[in-house]
This record gives sequence, C-alpha cells and structure tokens, in this order.
Amino acid sequence: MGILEVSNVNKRFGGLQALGDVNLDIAEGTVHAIIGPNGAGKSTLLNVLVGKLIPDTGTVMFNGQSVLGRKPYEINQLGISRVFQTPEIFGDLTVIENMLIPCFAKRDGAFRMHALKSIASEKGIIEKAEHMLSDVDMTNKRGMTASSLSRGDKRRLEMAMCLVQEPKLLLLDEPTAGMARADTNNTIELLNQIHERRDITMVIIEHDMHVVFSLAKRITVLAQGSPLVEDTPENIKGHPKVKEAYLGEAAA
Amino acid sequence: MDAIILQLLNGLDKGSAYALIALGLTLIFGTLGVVNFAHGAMFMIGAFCAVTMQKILGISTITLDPEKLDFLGKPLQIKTPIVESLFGKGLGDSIINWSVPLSILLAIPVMLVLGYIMERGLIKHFYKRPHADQILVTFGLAIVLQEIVKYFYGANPIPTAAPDMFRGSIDFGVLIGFAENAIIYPAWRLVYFLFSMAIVGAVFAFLRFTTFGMVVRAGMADRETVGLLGINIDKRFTIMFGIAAAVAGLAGVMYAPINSPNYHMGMDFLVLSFVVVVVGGMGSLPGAVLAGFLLGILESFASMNEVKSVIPGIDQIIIYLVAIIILLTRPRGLMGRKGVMEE
Amino acid sequence: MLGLSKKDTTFLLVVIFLTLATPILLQPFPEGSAMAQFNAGYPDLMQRFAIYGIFAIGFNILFGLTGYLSFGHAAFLGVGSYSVVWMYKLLSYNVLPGLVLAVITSALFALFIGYISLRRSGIYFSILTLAFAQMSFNLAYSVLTPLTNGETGLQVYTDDPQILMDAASPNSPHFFGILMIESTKVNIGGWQFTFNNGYYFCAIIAIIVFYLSLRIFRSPFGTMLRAIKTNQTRMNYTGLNPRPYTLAAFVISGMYAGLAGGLLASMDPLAGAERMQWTASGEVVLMTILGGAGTLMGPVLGAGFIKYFENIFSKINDNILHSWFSALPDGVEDAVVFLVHPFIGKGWSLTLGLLFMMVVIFLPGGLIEGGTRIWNAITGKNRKSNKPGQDGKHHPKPSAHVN
Amino acid sequence: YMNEPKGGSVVFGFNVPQTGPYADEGADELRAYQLAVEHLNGEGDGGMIGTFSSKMLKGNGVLGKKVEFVSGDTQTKSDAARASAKSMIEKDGAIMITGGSSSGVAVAVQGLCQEAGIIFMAGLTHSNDTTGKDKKANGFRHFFNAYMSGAALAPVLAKNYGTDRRAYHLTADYTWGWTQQESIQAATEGVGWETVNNVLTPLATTDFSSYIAPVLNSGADVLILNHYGGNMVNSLTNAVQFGLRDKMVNGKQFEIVVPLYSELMAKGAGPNIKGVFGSTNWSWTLQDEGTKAFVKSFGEKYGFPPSNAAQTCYAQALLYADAAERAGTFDPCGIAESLEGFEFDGLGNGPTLYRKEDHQCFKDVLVMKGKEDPTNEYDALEIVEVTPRAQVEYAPDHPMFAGGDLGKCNSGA
Amino acid sequence: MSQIELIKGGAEIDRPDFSKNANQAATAPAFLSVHDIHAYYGESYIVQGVSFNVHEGEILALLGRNGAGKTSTLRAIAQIGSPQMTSGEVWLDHQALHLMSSHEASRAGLSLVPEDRRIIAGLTVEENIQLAQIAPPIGWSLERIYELFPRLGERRKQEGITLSGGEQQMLAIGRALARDIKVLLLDEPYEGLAPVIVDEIEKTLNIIKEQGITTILVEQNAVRALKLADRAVILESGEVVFDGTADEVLHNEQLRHDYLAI
Ligand SMILES: Nc1ncnc2c1ncn2[C@@H]1O[C@H](COP(=O)(O)OP(=O)(O)OP(=O)(O)O)[C@@H](O)[C@H]1O
Ligand SMILES: Nc1ncnc2c1ncn2[C@@H]1O[C@H](COP(=O)(O)OP(=O)(O)OP(=O)(O)O)[C@@H](O)[C@H]1O
Ligand SMILES: [Mg+2]
Ligand SMILES: [Mg+2]
Repeated sequence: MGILEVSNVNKRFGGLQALGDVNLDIAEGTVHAIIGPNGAGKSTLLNVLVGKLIPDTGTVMFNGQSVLGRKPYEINQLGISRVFQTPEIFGDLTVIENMLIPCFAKRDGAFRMHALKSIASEKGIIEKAEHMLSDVDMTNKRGMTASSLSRGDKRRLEMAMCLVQEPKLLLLDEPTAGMARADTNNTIELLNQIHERRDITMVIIEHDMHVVFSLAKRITVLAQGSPLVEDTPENIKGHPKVKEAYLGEAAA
Repeated sequence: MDAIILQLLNGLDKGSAYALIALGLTLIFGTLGVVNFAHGAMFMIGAFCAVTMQKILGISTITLDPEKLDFLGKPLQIKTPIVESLFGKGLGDSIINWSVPLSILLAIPVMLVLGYIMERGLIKHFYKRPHADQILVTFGLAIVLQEIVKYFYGANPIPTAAPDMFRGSIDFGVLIGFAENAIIYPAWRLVYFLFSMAIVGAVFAFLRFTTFGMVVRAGMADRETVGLLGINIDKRFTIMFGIAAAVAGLAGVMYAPINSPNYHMGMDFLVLSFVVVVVGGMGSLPGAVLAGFLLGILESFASMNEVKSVIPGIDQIIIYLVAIIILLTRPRGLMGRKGVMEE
Repeated sequence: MLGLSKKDTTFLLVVIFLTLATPILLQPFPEGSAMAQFNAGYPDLMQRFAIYGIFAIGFNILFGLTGYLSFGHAAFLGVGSYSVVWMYKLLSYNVLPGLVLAVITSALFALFIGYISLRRSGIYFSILTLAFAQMSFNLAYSVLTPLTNGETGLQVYTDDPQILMDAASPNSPHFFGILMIESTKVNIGGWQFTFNNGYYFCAIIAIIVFYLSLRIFRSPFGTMLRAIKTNQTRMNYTGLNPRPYTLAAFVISGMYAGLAGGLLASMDPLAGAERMQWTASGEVVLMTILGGAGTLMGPVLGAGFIKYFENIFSKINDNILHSWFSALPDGVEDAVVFLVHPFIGKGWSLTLGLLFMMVVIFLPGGLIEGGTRIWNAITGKNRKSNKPGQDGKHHPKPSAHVN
Repeated sequence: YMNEPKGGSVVFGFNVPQTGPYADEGADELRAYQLAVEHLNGEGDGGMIGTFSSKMLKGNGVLGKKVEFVSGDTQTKSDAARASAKSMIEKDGAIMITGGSSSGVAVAVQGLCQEAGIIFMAGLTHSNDTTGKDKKANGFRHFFNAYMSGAALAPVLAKNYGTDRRAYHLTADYTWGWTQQESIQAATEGVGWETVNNVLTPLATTDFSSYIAPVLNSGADVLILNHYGGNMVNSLTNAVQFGLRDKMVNGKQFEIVVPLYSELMAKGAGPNIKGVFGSTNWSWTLQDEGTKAFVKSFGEKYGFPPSNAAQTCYAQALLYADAAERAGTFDPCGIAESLEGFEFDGLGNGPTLYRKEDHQCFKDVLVMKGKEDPTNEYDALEIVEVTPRAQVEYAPDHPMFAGGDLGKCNSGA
Repeated sequence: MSQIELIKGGAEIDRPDFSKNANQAATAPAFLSVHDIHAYYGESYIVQGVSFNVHEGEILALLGRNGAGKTSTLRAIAQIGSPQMTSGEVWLDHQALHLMSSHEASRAGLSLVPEDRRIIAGLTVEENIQLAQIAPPIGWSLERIYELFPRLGERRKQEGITLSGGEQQMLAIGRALARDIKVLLLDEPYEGLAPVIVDEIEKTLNIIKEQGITTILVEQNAVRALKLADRAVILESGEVVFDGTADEVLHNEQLRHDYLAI
C-alpha cells in the first residue's frame, strides 16, 4: 500500500473534463513522475492533492488519512510540501527570512505566537536554514530581497523552502523550468541526494525528459485527464502511444 | 402602501445620487485601482460649478439709490444683472432661472480639464504605488481643493435654485392611481433621477460597446504587457479619469438644488461612496449602481417611523449594517470581480 | 540587552533619551521671542505626541507588518476613553483601573471586530472595519447616550458614585497620588521648560510599548506577519494558518489603540464620541503613512507632525503675522501677510493638505525615508541619485525595518 | 491663581471654529472679538463700551493692562476644542477662554476651564444643559437657550397659527436637539398644540427626504425643525421642495417652524425661509443705542452687519473685562463673584441679569420671521416680536435644567 | 548586484575574449542594432554595455546562465522602462527605438513574448488575443492563430489565466503573432511545453523566419536553440562575452563549457 492513494478522482471545469477516473498509488520512498501533454490535467491533479481543489468524486488518502476538504496548511502539516509552477515566495522578505518561515512552521505548527522572542535567539533554526541555503548554493544571496532574484534563483529558493521542512511527500510542478542546464543538473543531483538521505517521497511534474529520466523510478503518463500508462522509465521511453502523444522527436 | 411607495421613490432618488457618485468613483477606484479620496471633492467642485454659474449670471452693474439707505446709512446699492441688460429683462431672467442646467456646460469642460490635470500631474505617478500612498496624496488633494473653495466661497451653504419650472412638487400618486396628495414628490428630484439614469446608461454604453473598457481593464491588470501590445495605455487612463471626473462633476451640478452646496459636502459623501463601491463589488459598474440603489432604498425604509419604533437608531447604522452583511455573505460584494484590490 | 541586538539597544536608548528630553527639545525658542509661537513644549501637546505615537505604533503593527489597512481603529480609541472615564465615575480618579479596563475592553472589542472583518482581505477588509467603527460612532453619538453621554461627551459629575473616593482623594486624574495636571516649570535664561507629570506618565508608557513593538518586529511573529503581507498562498502551503496571526496582530493593535484612548482620558477626563469617527480612524492611517508604514519610528513622527500642525499652525492669526513682519515697510508687510494668510490660522488644514501631497510625492516611504536620504546625503552613502516617482514594476522596498 | 498676568498685558483666548461647517460663524465671532479687543484698548470708536450701563471700562485695557489675544480652532469637536483651549492656557497663558459654536464644545470646554481654574465665557450655545445639568462655577453664558426659544415662540405661534395645531417634530439626534425639542414641545403644548410625532434624525444626514416625505400624510399641520447649521438648511430646503408650505392640511395652511435661527443659516437656506418663524438672541436690525453703536463699528470695519453670534461674543468679552475691573482682579473667583447676579443694560439686549444660581443671562428674546421681500442679502430675517424677559424666565431648579451643580469656583491655585 | 560582481571577479582570469567577434561578424547592414546599452533596476546596474547586431530574417540565440541579464536585455530593447535604460541606442530598420516608449516600439514592429507569459487576468483567451489587435499594425487573424494552436480555439471563452501552463505559453506566442511584426523577442518560449509542442513551435519559428521575421530567442536549452539559430550571443554578468555563429558555439567545447556549462 502506497503513501498516497488516489482513487476514482474526477474533476470538471464547466464542460471540460479536466480529470477523469484518475487512480494512482504512489509507493513510499519512491520518485514518481507525472508527464503528459499540456493541459492534460497534471497541475489540476496536484491541486487536488494539496487541498486547493476539491474533486467532484473520488478520494485521496495520504498515510491512511483523507486529505480532501482540508485546508492547505493542514495538508502541509501532515507532511506534504509543494513547489509551484511559477515560484511562490515571500517577495518582500530576504532570502534567509524566506528560509526561516518554513522552519518555524515545521517546529511550531500552524500557529504559535512568539511575539517577544527574538529571531536572533533561534540559533538552531537559523543554522538549519543556513545549511539548506548552502545545499542549494545560495548562501551568497542570503541578504537579497527575494523579489529581485532571477527566476532560476527564485525556483531554487522555493525548493529549498520546501525541502527544509523535510516533508514526507514533496510535490514538484516543473521544478527545473527556466533553469540553466548546469543548474538543472545540480538540481537533479540535489533532489537525488535529498531523496537518498531523507527518504522523501516525491511526485514530479516535468516536461524536461532529461530530468524525468534522471530522477523518476516510476512514471505515469496523463492524457486528457486520465492515466494512459504507468510504468518504469525504460518502458515509457519506448511506448509508442506515449511517443506519439507526448515525446515526439525527443524520444529519439 | 402609499407610504411605502413614497419611501421607495425616496430610496430610488437617494440611490441615484449614490449610484452616480459611486459610478465616477468606481471608474477610478474599481477600474484604475486608485483609492481616490479626492472623488468627493470633485463632486463638490461640480456643485460649485453651479454656484459659480449662478454668480456669473448674477454679475451686476451697480447704481446707487440715494432715496433708500443701507444699514450704515449710506445710499443703497441697486444691482442689475448684466445678463438682464444684455438680453432684456425677460430673456435675461429666464437665463438666470435656468442657471443650474446651464452650468452643465461649464461643468463638463471644467471637470475634464481638472481630471486631465489631476491624472497627468499627479495620479499618473501613483498607479504603481501602494494604496496607502494613494490615500495620502488624494486625501491631501481633497483638503487642498476643499480649502480653496472655502477660501473663495466661505463655509456656509450657498442656496442654488432649480429652474422655476421644477421648483415645486408633483402629485405623483395621482399619476399611478392613488388619491390626491397621497404621494407628493419634488419635481427636481425626479429630474435628478432621470438625469442619473441617462448618465449611467451613457457610461455603460460607452464601456460596453467599445473596446475601451476591455483595454482599460487589461491595463489595470498588467500595464506593461498592454504597452508591449502597442497600446498607449496612459492615454486611455487619462481619458478614463477625465470621464470619471466629469461624471462626478455632473452628479454635483445637478445635486446643487437638492441641498445647498457647501465646501465639505464632498467629505460627507466620501465614506458613503466608498461603501457603495465596495458593496457593489470592486471593478463592477453595474455593481456600484445596484449597491447605490439598494443602500438608498434600505436607508429610506430604515428611516420610517414604523421601523424606527421597532429598532431605535436603525437609520443611524443601516448602511453599515447592510454593508457588513453583504460583504460577509458575498466575498466580493454584489458583483465584484476576482482579484481586484484583494491583496 | 533586554533581548535586543546591539543596534536595536542603541536605537532604543536614543528613543528613550529623545522621549525624556522632549520638554526641552520642543522648546527651542526663548519665551517672548517671535518664534516662541513654534514652541511645542507645553503639556497638552507633548501628551498628545506621546499618546498618538502609541496609537500609531499599534496601528503600524497591523498595517505596517501585515498590510491589512483598518479604517476603524478609532473605535478602539473611543472604547478606551470611555472605559477610563467610567472608572472615574464609578471608582475614583486613579487612572490605573481605567487603563487596565481600557486595554481589556478594547482587546475584546478588537477580537470581535477582527474575527469578523478578517474573513475578508484588501479593500473589503477596510470597509468592514470602517463600517463597524462608524456604527459605533453613530450609536455612541445618539442611541447609546446613557452610556456615552452622546454629543457632550462622557464626564464626571459630582453626583457620580466614585466609591473609592474620600475627602483626601485628588479631584483630578492621578496615579496613586501623582497628579497628571501638575507640572514643574524651570526657567533657564529666556527659556521656560515645563516638566509635566502627565507627560512623563505617557512617555514612560510609550517607551514600554515601543520596546514591546520593537520586540514584536524582531520576533518570529513579526516575520510571519510580514510574510502574510507578501504572499498568503506560500504561507498556507508552508503549513501556516494566516488567520490567527492576523487576528493576533489586530487585537494587539486594538489594545494599543485602547491604551492610547485610555491615556487621552487620563490626561483629560472626558471621552467624546468623535474619537470614534472615521476621520479619527483616517488620521491614524495618515500618521502612519506620512511617517513611513512598516518602520518603527515613522508612525510616531507622523503623529507628531500632524498634531503639531493642528495645534500650532491653527493658532497663528493675522495679528501674529503682522507682528512677525512689522519690520518690513508697510506695503511689503501687507503683501507678505496677504500671501501667507491663506496658509495659517484657519488655513492650517490647507497647509497640512499640501504637505501630505509633498511628502508622498517627494518622499515615497514617508518622513523616515526623507530622513534616511538626508542622512545618506550628509554621510555620502548614496552612490547614485534616486529617481522618485519613477514608474516601474519594482520599487526597491525599504528593507531596513529599523529607524 | 492660574495664569495671573504679570507684565503689562493680559491674554484672552478666543476659541472658535475655524474649520468645519461652522467656520463662517466662527470667523464672525472672531471678528467680534477682535473688535472688542480694539475697543477695550481704546482703539476705534469704542462700540458698545459707550452704551454699556457699567461705566468701568475706559478704553485703557483692563485693570490697566493692555488686552492681547490668541485664537484657536475648535473644529466643532470637543477633543480639538479642548486641545486648543489647553494650549491657550498652558502655552499662551490665557486668563480666560471664550467662544464656540456648539453646545457639545461649550460643555466640553467649560468643564476643562473648571478643572484648570480659568473663566469660560461661552459663545454660541443654545442647549439647556450648558447652564443646566452641565453648569460649572467657572462658566458663564450670555446666549439664550432652548427653553427661552420655546417660551418666546409659543405665544407668537399661537397668535399667528391658532391654538388648534398639530405639530410634527424632526429633531437632530443628539443632546442639543433633544433639549430643544423637549422645550418647544412643552411650550407649544402649553398653548394648546398637539404633538403628532417626534422623529430623530441622524447627525450625518444630508438628505432629509425620507424624513420629510411622511409628514404630509401624518395628520400634522405644522413641521418643527429642531436642527441647526447645515442640518437645518438642508431639512428646511427639503421640506420646501416637497411642497409642504403650499399644502392645506386639516383645513389650514401647512406651516414650518425653525426654533433656532441664525443669520448664516438664513442665508444658506435662501428664499426657503420666507415666512418661517424662529427665534434669535439678538438682531442687528434692533434700534436700541447699544445695537446701533455695535452695528456701526462692526459694519464700518468689516463692511457688513454682525450676526447674533458675533454680538454674543462681543458682549461676553466686554462683560468679562468689566467684571475684572469691578472685581479689581483677574482671579477667576473674583470675576465669578462680580458677574453673579450682575444687572446691566446697553449691550443690545435690553436690561439683562447674569443669574447667580446658574450663570445664565436673562434678557429679551427675539422672535424672527423669514422676510418675504428682503432688500439686500443681509436682510433675510425680520423681527416679529421682542419677547420680554419676564416671559422666558424659569426657576433654577426647573426640571429641564435640573441635575447639575455649579460646584465651587476654581482659581487653579 | 553583489552577485554580479562576484561572478565577474572569477570570470575574467583565463577566458579568451570572444566578444571581439562582434564587430567583425557584422558584414551585412544590421536590421536590428543594439549599441552599448546600459540599464539599471533602481540602483542595481544590470545591463552593462551590451551591443550586438541582428540581420533581417535571422534567428539569433541569446544565451547565458541564470541571472546573466538575458531577460533584462530583452526588456531594455523593448523599452519597457524597467530596467531603466540610461544610455545606448537601439535601431530597428532605421527607427530609433531608444527614443520611444514601449507601445511606440511595438508599433514600430517589435514584439516581446515575456518569460512569465503575462496572460492578462480577467480577460478570456480570445480577448487576450484581440487586445493585441487594437493598435496597428495588425498581424495574423484569430482563425490563423487557432489553426496553429487548436487548443486555444477550443478554449477561446475560458479565462486566460486558468489555462494550463503550456496553453498559456501558446497564448503568449499567439498573441505576439496577432501583431504584424518585424522582430520577435522570445523569452524562454519552450519552458513548460511538452516535447511534441516544442517541436511544433520550432516549426512555427521556421515558418516565421521564412516570412522574413527576425527573431531573438532566449532559451535555456542551448543545444536546441543553437540548432535552430543562425547566430548566437552569449551574455555573462550583463556583458556580451561571445558573438558569432551558432555552429561555432555548438562545436567549441571550451566555449560551451565556460559559458553554458554544457
Ligand atoms: N479554473 C479553470 N477553469 C476552467 N478550466 C480550467 C481551469 N483550470 C484548469 N483548466 C483546464 O483544465 C485543463 C488541465 O489543466 P492543467 O493546468 O491541470 O494542465 P497541465 O497538465 O498542468 O498542463 P501544463 O503541462 O501545460 O501545465 C486545461 O485544459 C485547462 O485549460
Ligand atoms: N526587478 C529587479 N530588481 C532588481 N534586480 C533584478 C530585477 N530583476 C532582475 N534582477 C537582477 O538582474 C540580474 C539579471 O536578471 P535577468 O532576469 O535579466 O536574468 P536572466 O538572464 O533572464 O536569468 P534567468 O535565466 O534566470 O531568467 C539578476 O541578478 C537579477 O537578480
Ligand atoms: Mg501545469
Ligand atoms: Mg530570464
């Protein structure tokens, strides 16, 4: 039995069937990629997983608990973190402050009023944040205001913010989009390391096949809202339907 | 029954004033996203256009009448309006009599120019600034405009009469089959109602049947991209601002005979018009108009004795109470668009 | 020291010094000189500086940190004042019970209003708070007169119970016998300095609450509040529930407002309904923005600025003008007076309006920003000239939350 | 005592509305005060000093000290008014405070002066409370009050409109409005009128249509507007718009009454006030010597006749100065003593008494009517009757004034 | 700004200077000429004297690492105002773009597809495209755009921002084509697109090229971009470090390693 079980999920937007009978079982400790053509419903599925969208039918169980109807922060507190397709960070705050917030959230829960405690005294938390920053190679940008980072850096920051929470399940929506090749490789390495060290389950949505094939242990191909096939990377590469609907020449 | 219809009329009439003021505000605030605390001042300046017109038409030549004495015992000054000497007494008098409608001719250019100067000289720099800064600068401007008017016209209300034709009241009840004297309504208020309907209709038509509205909305959401598509958004914003100023001014001109204009009348309406716009929903013109009428009607009903005797003081708070209820049940007001000013 | 960084400690010490030395600093001109008109070192105004400073500091905790713009904070000011006067009427002129009650009632009131209003954000939130405050004002002015004494304002009458009063008790507000209205006047050279008990009472409270707000700004809680302002989506997905944070900020700032209202009544035993009107709510918004929202000291400066104009400029009349310029030849004197006349005395609000505009146009970021620029100009810190009012997607935000 | 003048001059504090709706009234009050200061210091033509029955004032200042003044803005808010008064006391060393244009402000500042040990000479305040439930030993009112308005108006109304009338009241929903309504209702019921209804209107109302609309079908034939300032201008204008005055009800011409008039309101309401009855404290059209002298010096200086607010303020300044001369000191307690029970004449209101028990002046009250055919813009109101003082007097413990306590005079020592 | 200085510090030691090629390469008269532009965000100096030429009908790949200043350069060329261009000249077909505002530059035939797509909230797909057809000169018709991207046609009444990431990218490109343009600036157009669609767009770019439209392409997938492009310019820390043909980069190991890390 997997850490995340999606059964019979349907979601319609007006006349459009965005998700149709999606069943998914993600094993604990694996890296699972979801690929598929644009508009296939990948982000929609992710939104269902994090409680932002409530499906019309179906259930989503995480570690035996239903996530449906929970608020996003409750879902995060269960141990699910999410990286967005367009980076969501605290633009007005500095990079290091951006890092501290998830650390506090992890330690203190959804609400805890430390109104008179000084941040400087939170040595352990700061250390943890700094450590993560150096893991993603952003230590030299710690004092910058997050909104003035370049886009690749924003992505990296967001990922670091998620990772520092050591989630049980990490959802990544196109984590390397817009990243330079070198950084993409670094990110792959980083994710691989994290996966090995901390044994985090990851669900990745990605169009960059290089990334997908370097990371994923299993791949689900979504097309027009429904899973087309689910298999190992090797088999997917050769799958004729996938080739035609999605990979095109890239498979070559 | 007649009491209810009477209050309904009152409500519609109040509502049309609210709607008209809110309409101008919502063009700037709901559409351009500028929290314009000077909107009330523009309404006030509109009303003072009527006052000014009356003054201009009243400019007189002075002759001394040595027979009569003034309070200090000096010869009494007799004034003859120049308009009278120019056009003869008959025509001159009717021109003076029609000064309020005539002042529309004054108000439109004045308000357009004022709107233009305001937008180009000031507001332009504030589209991207935080709302708080917009509040501070427009509030400052409102005070300045107000004080300038006060400097020239004093703080006291200045009576401004409607044309004789509309000065009295109409037995409205008889028209719809009630007994005589059951529903008496002032003629000018009916004119005001029709006038606001016309303005609301004209603004709607303009924004609905041209791409102008779409472009401005797009420009609000993302100026930069609209510019990249070759559209001179600045120009359109200026036009929008000018229209809003003109609508506010016209609302003011026609309001002058209903209540004598004074320099702070804008501030009196300011809070209310913001409430109307927000209850209507940010970014929605029909919403603002609907909310204007709704609040006007509810306010009128709340001031009925039958209601007040059940809930004392309800007329003091009705508008705010309704605003709270609506905003709690409908997150974006009556017809608000998503994402406008929610951050 | 005191859980503050070294920089903050220095900052706090400077603030303490400035606050305690206010009676001297605000009295720069000798008595009787032409410029004495501009002295502000008299008890009432100094008290107001401190009290409105507290009000603005509290408001800034909500607005400056979370970005939630409340247009109804005057309601808490009013509630605070009424609480204190009621304690005078029921117990005695000792201000302590009243102030405690003021903070409690305003907290409860803020909890109620905040709980409801915070269901919405942005302008919708502002209008909800405005609506609550205006309802409070309208009711206090009319229907609630038995509780508020309506238009006249709540005050103490000789037939009030005042159960803790005996013959020896002071007949005006005091803190365990220290009379608020009592002052010590010191004459040095041509200067006269007034050291007033009431002012120092307010000043000490102001320093304490300033210290608390400094701690809040530097705390994880403060960072959370700033995070809420920036990106609530990320906040949610980071596992944090923004609502209790904003509500806590709302209640804290409501308590500051209640305390300020209570102090107003502690200095002057009267509570009027106008304190709850939207103009009063608007005033604290203006103070905060004028000084610099989100900065620690800005709102206090803004408060001082507005109160100074209201109290000092409104009192300059033509007579005083003529006496200033009497050295000039007659015609010139009249011309100068004529030119200045619209801006002073009854024109004080015109001047204030103009200054509001100037400040936002030329000093985006408020007075503090202006101060920083001047400081940089002096110390030669700025490398390149700033271009204010320039349109652009990104405005470099003042990232320093000190000053 | 507080702010005892040490040098060659003494400072008066003129606290009037300079911003807000009553700014024009405040400006007129300030003009009157400036004129009073000139006259006290021996400049100008001396105005009413010459006609004042007490001959203590010589035009050489007060007690030999030159009179100087400071002015401040009440904004017609009690908080701002108290702040302004306090700065005059604390910063400028004012020996007395005078002025104001609303009862809320008068009561607030009077309370402050009592606490601070300063004399307060009220300006325009018409609420019964100022010298009733809120009276203070250090506060004095020259202006008339709501009770007096009622007492003066009722007989005139009865004479003109008959005793069989049904009145509908619209009342501003705050303390002054209530006391005024109570007074007028009692007085008109005293002459046989019936009160159909009393509707309270919110202070912030600008459009009274929904309050006026039901009047016509309520069975009432008189509408009484217990409003002041902008409220009154608007409610009267609205009532006329609704054609009330053109209608016949119960077989009688429908009438409107505005118990408290002021010249500025009359001007603001324009032609709508024609034929409407009300009352004032004083009018520049009176023909006694004091009035003539005052109108002459005011008119020559400013180019238009003074309002009744200006007259009361001018009189208050003179009365204070005279009291100081007679007491031989600026000590508030001394001044209070010499004002209490003081009888005088020649200040435009005929023989007047400053009553000891409540510090209220008793004098004739004017019943006014909107003039049908004004000859100039200052001539909107005409005097219908000068109601003699005896008719408007009441006992100090009259129920409408009960509950207060003057307390003891406070000299701030 | 600090990071630029950091990167720069290490970069200058042992690298051959390829930027000299810049002027030698310019044989034909340039169609779009970018000359020594400097641009700032507030006080941070980002574009530090960038110059290059593009010939008519050419595809130029503008490459560089994250934060190298590619986006900023494109935005400066389009005269958006942020970053603020303080000096330098941009000429398009004898028109001085640097003297224009962004909407004038657009009317002169320049079109930018921004990196974050900038679909306008509150407008439908169709309105987003119509918006591009208000100011002259007007390019492709709605039908033609829908033919190229059928998904957009299917969703024409849907609000633009509710489209999937890839659909938004199509809309952004479609919107640019709705204007009659001489130069197309594409900022990472492949990002978020399925490989099949990328193939599709590549074909489209070739069609566009055949019609004589000049293109500047910013792309992280350098190999892919270089295969398509005629020439390449590489930026680093806001300066041009290479200007030459695309093949040169493809075949020069050291170049690729030093500046593109591939
Ligand atoms: N709120 C909405 N209203 C209507 N349609 C929607 C809404 N949100 C998404 N859709 C549609 O649902 C479909 C699935 O969208 P989704 O964002 O899940 O795609 P995706 O697989 O993530 O694609 P991409 O790889 O391009 O990001 C799309 O066709 C999209 O247009
Ligand atoms: N609005 C801004 N304010 C301040 N600095 C900025 C701003 N936008 C970008 N920068 C900085 O300018 C530099 C160049 O950014 P730019 O976005 O042009 O890089 P890029 O080459 O497009 O990178 P990427 O490949 O990540 O998109 C970066 O260091 C970035 O931090
Ligand atoms: Mg997606
Ligand atoms: Mg970029």
